[in-house]
Amino acid sequence: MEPGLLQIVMLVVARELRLAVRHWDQVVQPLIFFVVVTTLFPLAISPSLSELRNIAPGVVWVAAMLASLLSLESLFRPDVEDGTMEQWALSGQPLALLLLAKTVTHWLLTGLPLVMMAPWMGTALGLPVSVWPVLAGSLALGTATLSILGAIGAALTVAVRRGSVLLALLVLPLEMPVLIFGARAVDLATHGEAVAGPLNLLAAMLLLCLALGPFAMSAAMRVSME
Amino acid sequence: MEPGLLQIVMLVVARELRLAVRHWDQVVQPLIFFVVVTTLFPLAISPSLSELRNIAPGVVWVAAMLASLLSLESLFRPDVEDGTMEQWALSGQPLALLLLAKTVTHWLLTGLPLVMMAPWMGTALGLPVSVWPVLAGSLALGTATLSILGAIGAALTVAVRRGSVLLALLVLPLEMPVLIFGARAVDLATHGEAVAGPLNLLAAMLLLCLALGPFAMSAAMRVSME
Amino acid sequence: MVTLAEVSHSLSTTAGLEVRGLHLWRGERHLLRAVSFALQPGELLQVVGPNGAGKTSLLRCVAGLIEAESGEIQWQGAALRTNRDAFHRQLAYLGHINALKAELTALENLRYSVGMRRQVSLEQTQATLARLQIAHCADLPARSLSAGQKRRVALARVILSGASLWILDEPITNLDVDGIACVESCLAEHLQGGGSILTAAHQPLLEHHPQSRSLRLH
Amino acid sequence: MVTLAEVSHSLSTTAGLEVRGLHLWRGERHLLRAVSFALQPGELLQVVGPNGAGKTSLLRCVAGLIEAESGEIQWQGAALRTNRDAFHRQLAYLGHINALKAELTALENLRYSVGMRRQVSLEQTQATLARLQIAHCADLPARSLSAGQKRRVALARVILSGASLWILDEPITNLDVDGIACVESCLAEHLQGGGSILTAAHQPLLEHHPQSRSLRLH
Amino acid sequence: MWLWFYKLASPPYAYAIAARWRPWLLWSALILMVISAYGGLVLAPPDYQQKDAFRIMYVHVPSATLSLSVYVIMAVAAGIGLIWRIKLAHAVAAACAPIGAWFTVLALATGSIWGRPMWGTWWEWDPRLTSELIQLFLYLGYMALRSSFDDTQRADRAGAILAIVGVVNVPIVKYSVVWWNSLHQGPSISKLGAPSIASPMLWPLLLMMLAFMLYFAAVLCDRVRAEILRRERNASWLASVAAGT
Ligand code: HEM
Ligand SMILES: Nc1ncnc2c1ncn2[C@@H]1O[C@H](COP(=O)(O)OP(=O)(O)OP(=O)(O)O)[C@@H](O)[C@H]1O
Ligand SMILES: Nc1ncnc2c1ncn2[C@@H]1O[C@H](COP(=O)(O)OP(=O)(O)OP(=O)(O)O)[C@@H](O)[C@H]1O
Ligand SMILES: [Mg+2]
Ligand SMILES: [Mg+2]
Repeated sequence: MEPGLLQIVMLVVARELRLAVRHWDQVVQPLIFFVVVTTLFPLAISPSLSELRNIAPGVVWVAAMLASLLSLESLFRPDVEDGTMEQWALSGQPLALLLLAKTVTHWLLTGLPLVMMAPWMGTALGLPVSVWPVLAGSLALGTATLSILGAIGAALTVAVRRGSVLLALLVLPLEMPVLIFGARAVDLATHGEAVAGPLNLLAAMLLLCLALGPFAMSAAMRVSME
Repeated sequence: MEPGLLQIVMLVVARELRLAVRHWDQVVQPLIFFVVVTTLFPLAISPSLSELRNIAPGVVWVAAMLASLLSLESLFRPDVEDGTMEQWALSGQPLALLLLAKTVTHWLLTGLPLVMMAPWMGTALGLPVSVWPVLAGSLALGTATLSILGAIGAALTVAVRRGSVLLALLVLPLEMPVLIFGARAVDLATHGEAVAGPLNLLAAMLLLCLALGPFAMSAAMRVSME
Repeated sequence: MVTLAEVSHSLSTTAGLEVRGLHLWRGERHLLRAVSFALQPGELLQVVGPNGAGKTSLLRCVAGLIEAESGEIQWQGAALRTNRDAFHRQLAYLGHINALKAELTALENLRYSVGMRRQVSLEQTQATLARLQIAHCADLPARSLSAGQKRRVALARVILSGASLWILDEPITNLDVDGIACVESCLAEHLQGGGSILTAAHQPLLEHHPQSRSLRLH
Repeated sequence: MVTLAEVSHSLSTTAGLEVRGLHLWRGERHLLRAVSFALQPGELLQVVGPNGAGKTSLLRCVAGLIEAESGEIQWQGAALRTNRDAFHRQLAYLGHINALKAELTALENLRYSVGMRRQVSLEQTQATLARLQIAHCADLPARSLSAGQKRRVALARVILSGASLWILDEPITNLDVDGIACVESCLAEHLQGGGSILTAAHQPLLEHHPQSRSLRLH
Repeated sequence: MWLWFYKLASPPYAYAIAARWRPWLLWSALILMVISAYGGLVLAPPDYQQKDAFRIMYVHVPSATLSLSVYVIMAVAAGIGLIWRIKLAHAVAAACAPIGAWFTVLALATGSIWGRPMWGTWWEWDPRLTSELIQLFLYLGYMALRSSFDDTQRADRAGAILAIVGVVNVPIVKYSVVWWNSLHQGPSISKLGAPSIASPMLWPLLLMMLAFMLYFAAVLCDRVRAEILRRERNASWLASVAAGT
């Protein structure tokens, strides 16, 4: 009668999806934020495409990173505040697994659409169509890594009121390597050079995060809840 | 025996300062966020100063805007969640005034340090020392306007869980004119041209916001609390 | 022991509240159907009814936190809509949540919330805390207070506010037996001083008080 | 009416909890001083004491949410530290807050929280809600429930969890008289089925039950 | 006068009126559209500069104009609802948003299709274009804010505040071509008295503009009816309407 691990994971995923359906607007918000932030730059810097093209990879990446960061801020907070997380911690199930399932669902709902939107924004900033695969691929690997790193930070800062800035502070330095290699890959692709190096590095970081992240999350969460 | 309006305002300010002292880390967070974001760009884009110089005004402004936005998200939320705001609404004092006092204190605590930090960041990105006054002046006018606009958005979204992205979505479009004129002023100053035009516009926007903003805030807050 | 008469300042003498034909829908439910009552100075009206009957909704409606679909609320002869600020200045509301800032100590919480309404000295505040048996918690941050201690601090705010109309939603939640007795004595004193009280609770408060009535919601 | 025996599945028979010499400091306060007790299957232990005595702290300690400075907690003969997950799988905890997600309906809340522990059918869930007299609230979002209705949903979670040890912190907060009677009958049934209960409350629960004892904190 | 106003603002009356007007509006819009399409696409001579590319103007200009005026209508309706507490006004505002957003999308799409032959790019960060994009974000923000409340009344009032605050963007879009030097066409038909556009091109444009407005009114009637239905679903007058039909 006791549910297996797979069932538990499915339950968490089902719950997230239900919440997402009830608040579909909150699911599209990171996407729209991403679009809005990328449009800020041409306004603040210069409207000419030839100038924009040079900074486009960086701008898209920074915008994706901030969108991911903002949406992660409230990844666990509602659950902690209303006591659900306490119940999870007392459920006798591996907390790391529950948190990972929640994070992955969150990425599927918010990160993936962002990845699919990015090529269009890149084009609007003057990137050639040929870099689409690299842009999308690097962002897919990168935002997934960012989600896990962000989730660790969110778990750490969830006990702190007004934690969003603290979260940014903790997580941004960790995320810098992702940003650097991601933007580098797109930049290389723009100039028609080989991109395997940075992409492999991104993949390696993602695997590392997947392997160790969940334990860090659950440890951080237990500390936050005490 | 009943306190006058000035006393009420002083009380709100004193309370904010007390809370800020208790959580000084949260006060410096927007500042650090600002610094971190401005340093992200050289990493993501290109480390050469001559290239950076062109985009520096835009980058500093976008970073300031995002820092202000992030810190405003939680301007009213804690007070609403723990019931303080309900008590304010029932205090028989003008809610618009109370909210304005809170917003202004918040700006003094987080916006002003950012304004004073900005010239250093600008210099690090290659801006000449001669633009310091314009950079600081435009940011002072601009971030104050952003604070009021952001406070209206925060009051609107405070009842919504995970409101931070919604807030960004609502407020960023409204803030774009500030960004455009702010960055324009700095850009003009970099090229040694006259900056009175955009600065005057920024000042006019600030006055408009100061005059009408508090009423929008209090109306929004009453809706959110129902 | 301080008496409440010292603490709460001169109450206005025509503190009449009158509610007529209040209707309120919540979602699909017609929650309040033509609720009417009057509350004179010196009276306590206790709204009773099972869970979900609409007690909280009624209290919030009267306090002006939610708007009723139809019906009239009058305070001292004038419609509430027209003199909301004046009404609020004479009203102290305590809801299901305590409205305490977790980071601030009990004393600071009281200073900033009561200060919005009138000036009270530190001694008065401390005396009220002592009366509610939480003098030793005065300098603890609200975060580390127990559930009952938090409730008492919130009650202290009501007492110190000097308002003539108290609206209290289950004021004795989480309180121990001593605490309940103590709150009842505070309520009785407020009535004696000419104040009026509207409460909701599942346990009768001031059951044998001559001025205490109850209103049943279904 | 469902009986709890149907709902809660086979309870392990050696559900003994033993606490020995528990010490806990909170800030400067030495809150729990050498608290010891044992709880056998079929027993209810009610922790009593004035506000701030440390009831909540004791309950959270036993549940494993905070760590005690010294002292030992044993579950079925083994130290809690070493078999925490197994212990948690047999534990249902209800704190001062209800752990309901405001956006989800009562039924959904129960589905996702109980589902973590065991599979229950929709009928079982609805029957439990009916038993707690909130069948009509099943499809309302938790946000729009009244304080007492929320508490009942949280209690339904405990009942449905099928855990053998219930730790309940003031379970009857915000409940009306009917609600209290109903909760008491649920508790009695759980005891009869061999479960054990640790509670804190200011009002005696199951006062005349033969297996009910109390532990006083000062 | 006031009596009439209140009568119009009562849901049953508005529901009936909207039902009565809708077919007239819709049909006249369609007829006008056909006439002006014929005028614009067949009768008007090709432009000496733009060849046939200018003909997209007949979609672009009306939808761009409406994207702005619908926002103003929405903000005014929201303001009326907020101040006089008229539910119908809120319903109108709520109904306006998706239509306005759609016109904005249309203006952006046709504009960038037009821009491709004219300026050589699909998109340029020009003040007019950018502020029109912001306009779209404002519509989206309004809808997102509304949908994040589950209580219609609160959604109404919160949305109203946002709509009113956001109205500042409309003059920015409108006058962006005047205030900044822009790639985009300056005002050419709105110059009073002396339109700087040849009349065989002009009259189909004006007719098309009218057709778009009528079309907007027809869709608005539909959406307002739907809003009223949703809001008043348990009102007694609706039951009698349903029984009658
Ligand atoms: C994505 C690109 C474009 C956008 C977002 C856009 C947007 C707008 C807007 C907002 C208006 C204002 C309507 C009003 O004042 O009521 C407008 C009008 C107009 N647009 Fe565009 N436009 C775009 C591209 C173009 C292009 C490429 C052309 C032709 C070269 C063009 C020609 C016109 C003309 C002739 C008007 C009417 C001006 C008047 O008489 O007031 N637009 N457009
Ligand atoms: N959106 C909604 N849809 C349906 N019912 C609602 C909605 N919002 C509130 N309700 C109902 O309104 C009632 C709220 O009542 P209220 O909170 O005033 O009860 P109460 O008498 O204070 O109860 P308690 O004693 O539990 O505090 C509940 O029965 C709830 O189910
Ligand atoms: N950091 C701290 N410093 C000093 N005292 C503390 C601190 N944290 C908690 N306390 C004290 O510990 C006690 C907390 O007790 P607890 O919440 O367990 O009480 P309780 O018996 O559950 O009371 P109630 O009946 O009100 O719920 C309070 O007296 C509180 O003042
Ligand atoms: Mg209630
Ligand atoms: Mg307790």
